[in-house]
Amino acid sequence: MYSLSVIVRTICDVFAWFLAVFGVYVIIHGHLTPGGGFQGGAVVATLFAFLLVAYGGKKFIPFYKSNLFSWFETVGLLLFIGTGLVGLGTTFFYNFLAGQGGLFGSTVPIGPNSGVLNSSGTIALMNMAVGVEVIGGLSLILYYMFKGIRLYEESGSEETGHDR
Amino acid sequence: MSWHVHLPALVIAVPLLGAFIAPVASMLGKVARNFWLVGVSALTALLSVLLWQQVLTSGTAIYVMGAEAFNLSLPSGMSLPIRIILEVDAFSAFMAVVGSIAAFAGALFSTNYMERFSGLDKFAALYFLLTTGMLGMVLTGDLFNFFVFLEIASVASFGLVAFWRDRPEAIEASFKYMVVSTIGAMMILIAIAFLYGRYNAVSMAAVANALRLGYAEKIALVFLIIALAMKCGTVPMHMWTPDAYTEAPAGVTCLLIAVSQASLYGLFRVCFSIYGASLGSAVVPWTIIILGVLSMFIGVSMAVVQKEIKRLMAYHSVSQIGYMLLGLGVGLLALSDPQAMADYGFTAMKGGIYHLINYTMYKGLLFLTAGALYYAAGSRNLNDLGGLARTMPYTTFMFVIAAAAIAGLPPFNGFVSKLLIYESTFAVYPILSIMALVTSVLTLASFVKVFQTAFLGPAKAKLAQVKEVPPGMLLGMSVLTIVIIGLTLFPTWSLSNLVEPAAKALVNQAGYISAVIGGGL
Amino acid sequence: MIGNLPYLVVGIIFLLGLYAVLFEKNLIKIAIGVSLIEASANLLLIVLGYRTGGSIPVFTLAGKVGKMVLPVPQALTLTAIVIGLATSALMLSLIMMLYKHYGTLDVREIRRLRG
Amino acid sequence: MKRQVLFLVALIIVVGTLWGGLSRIHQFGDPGAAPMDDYYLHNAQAERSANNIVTSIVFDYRGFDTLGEAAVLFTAVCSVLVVFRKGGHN
Amino acid sequence: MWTKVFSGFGYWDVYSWIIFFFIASGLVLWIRSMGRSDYKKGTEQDEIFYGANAVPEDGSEIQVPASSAYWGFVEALKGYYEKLAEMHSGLTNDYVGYMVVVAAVLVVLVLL
Repeated sequence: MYSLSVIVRTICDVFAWFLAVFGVYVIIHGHLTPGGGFQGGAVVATLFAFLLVAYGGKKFIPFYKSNLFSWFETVGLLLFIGTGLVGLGTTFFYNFLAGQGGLFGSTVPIGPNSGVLNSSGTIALMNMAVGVEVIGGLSLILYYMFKGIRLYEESGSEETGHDR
Repeated sequence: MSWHVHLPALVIAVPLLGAFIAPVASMLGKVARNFWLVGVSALTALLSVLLWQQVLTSGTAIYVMGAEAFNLSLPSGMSLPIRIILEVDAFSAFMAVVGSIAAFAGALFSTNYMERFSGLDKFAALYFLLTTGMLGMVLTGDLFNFFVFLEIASVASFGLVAFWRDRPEAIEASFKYMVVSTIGAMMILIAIAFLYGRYNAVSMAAVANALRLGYAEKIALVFLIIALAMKCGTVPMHMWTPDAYTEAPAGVTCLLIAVSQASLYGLFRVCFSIYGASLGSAVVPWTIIILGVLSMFIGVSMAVVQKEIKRLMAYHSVSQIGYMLLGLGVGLLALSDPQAMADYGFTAMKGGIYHLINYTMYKGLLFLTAGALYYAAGSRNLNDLGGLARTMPYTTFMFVIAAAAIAGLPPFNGFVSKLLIYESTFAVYPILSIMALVTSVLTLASFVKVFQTAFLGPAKAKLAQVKEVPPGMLLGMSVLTIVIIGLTLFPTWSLSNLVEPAAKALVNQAGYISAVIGGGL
Repeated sequence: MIGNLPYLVVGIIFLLGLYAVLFEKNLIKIAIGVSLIEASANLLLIVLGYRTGGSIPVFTLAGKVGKMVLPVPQALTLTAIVIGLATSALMLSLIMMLYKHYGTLDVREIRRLRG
Repeated sequence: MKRQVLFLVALIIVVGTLWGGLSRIHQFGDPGAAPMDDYYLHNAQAERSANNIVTSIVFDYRGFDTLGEAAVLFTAVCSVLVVFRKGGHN
Repeated sequence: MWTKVFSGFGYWDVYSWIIFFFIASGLVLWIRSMGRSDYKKGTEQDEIFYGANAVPEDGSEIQVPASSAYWGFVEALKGYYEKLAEMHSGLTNDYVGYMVVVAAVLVVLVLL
């Protein structure tokens, strides 16, 4: 894939930031507005598809740090299951923060309200964990599937398996 | 509140945590990765055995995810559970023990078997995820949660079947398995949507409590039965089985066996616990029996003509699935009248469930020995092998034990379960047990062929430098061998402690429902 | 009957997907068929949860709250969509590898495993 | 070719019966009594103080499903990395 | 007896089988010990008799390959195996198609 024209790249430069900010907004407000970790993570991950299409592989692959994003994925998953395991004092996945005051602990008035960001306990925490994980996972899938296209030019690998 | 009440959650959470940490542990080097792979599998097996003991002593264990108390299945003023409930009766605990033992043996085997491959950090993660999916399938009491764990197991097995991605056959087998299995999973999801739309519940016990057999329920039943029978490789939906079992690495194949047993568990959980008494007519039991007989005969007759060792064994796994379908189908046929259940039904179910653990053990051992042959001799084609009994004595010994067990030769455990199935199905229809006997004879014939061509015969010049396989693989095989010999020498103990509680729990639909609906605080 | 039009749409999407899987010879078209079946299952879940005149089950800045649609099918569908995404990504990767190995996308050519 | 005809007939039978079953679940737009969903709609905000009922179901009441879902995504990523991995020993 | 597995019609007892096995093997060894004892290693007595021909070095010439084992069985059931072979065509469409066929049959049976 080659990079597209300067118009496309300029528009990509401008809108990439909007994409990122919007995705992070969707992740953080997951317990208040429609959306959540998966949706926001997917929005942020489209940013990489955006860059890949606009700039082409030659510029994108050096820019992309795959180790960093596999760390994103692992850290998100560990935060997610860790939040569940902390609840083991009561039960697995017990929401030990909701309504306790403190972090994400404030309560909301019943019925329609304007929303309190610091509410809903572990739900917001898990939203962020899943968002981080989805950012890492989907962008890794994009990156490796793009690199998979290049496998056609390369020769087969030198792995032998069990042949003697 | 002791920590034992958390066992159902821990059995699933430990391998999942192991999967998430596996890429990190692999950065510390080869030894750390192998230690992590074996250690977490051993811990999972230990937890499963503890869970099984707890269930045997204190009845069906339920665990409500995220509630204020682990057994608060119904919140105040509700008649339906609103949270995901893990419901572990004796059958689930039995399946968890069987699967985790197979997973432990496969992990031990893979430490040496996989060392010629790259990307082993991903292998460890996928292996743990496959274990997690299997254990979640057998432990959960929630229909949609069952679907999620089925998908975890399926996607992990796609990745593992395609692990040697330089072989075109591996990618092809993985793709075919993926297409069939994804469509089956979507049929399960549509059936779950039917049941949810009818009863506004996705908990198995709640659905079973409210179920009245109507048109929509019949469609859901058919979709569930077809998809789960496909997942455990029943003729004529078995075509993916030889491909996937042949192309997967041997340690993974040993675990795929247990995963197919988990699908079988789902099939009988649906038939016995969810529909159960309201199943009404004898159409579904007879369908399961006929599918079982077809699987037995067509699977074994395809196996006789194979000349690739793992493919031959894969067709045998198709035919062995038929025995369990036959035994448990006869039990399902006798479910409605207590007299028939007392006469032959319960014996048939005992035979089927006992054959389930026997099958998992010796078939896993057979696939491990096939992998050992492949590792040592570098070929899976029986025409190229020969005279290996001189150079690989331990592998030969374990292969002989496993082959005798699968062929139903006394005194091995396969004979006991097959005996129970023969004599109970003879009471229903003599032709059924005659088919089972013929299948057993053909099984013995094909394994005599494998033994003669691979292990006996004159030494070949091409295989002169073949050595016995490394100790890790021998340990992995010997775990299953020890289990087989134990089941052989103590059939009474295993029948009364392992099998009979599982069979009783399977026929006891009211107990399964009341553990969630009637129970709680 | 016309009130049940969404169910009809679910059935049509399921039919199209299963037809593509059964009778198309191109791997990409088979993958499209599998995705169509997933879409029909998700649509069925969503359709089952609809209440006439219901609003979304979110309280933030909601006006006067009348009826709300059932929330559980939306949660289940969210899970099912992510699972479908995962399987689609893996299936397309496998198709790429198959094309690399076999040099074709025709199912009739990709049958080394048979008998 | 006769196999294709068999498949076509089977496909028509399956989808036809599926249509019949779909219209028998319940009338569109009228789920009737939905105790489980009404419990969420009435109590979730008070119990978990989250305005978005769907998110409170996804991450709290059915959080275990979401863990499995994240595991499926992780599994798919691992599988894609396995399929496209570089060769050679490590 | 706690060692017996009752199957409704008869029973299975592994320990009596093992005892009988040892008795039978003892008998076999006793009969074998009454055979001729003038066997000497290294003489022509332990050479392979290969139809008065020279025994080839590599064993792969004299071993029956696995693909020709049970040739008569397969030949006798030729029609059956041809049907099975054309049923196991590696087509992905058929893999799904048989599932749909079984689903259709079972739907018709259950709904009737």
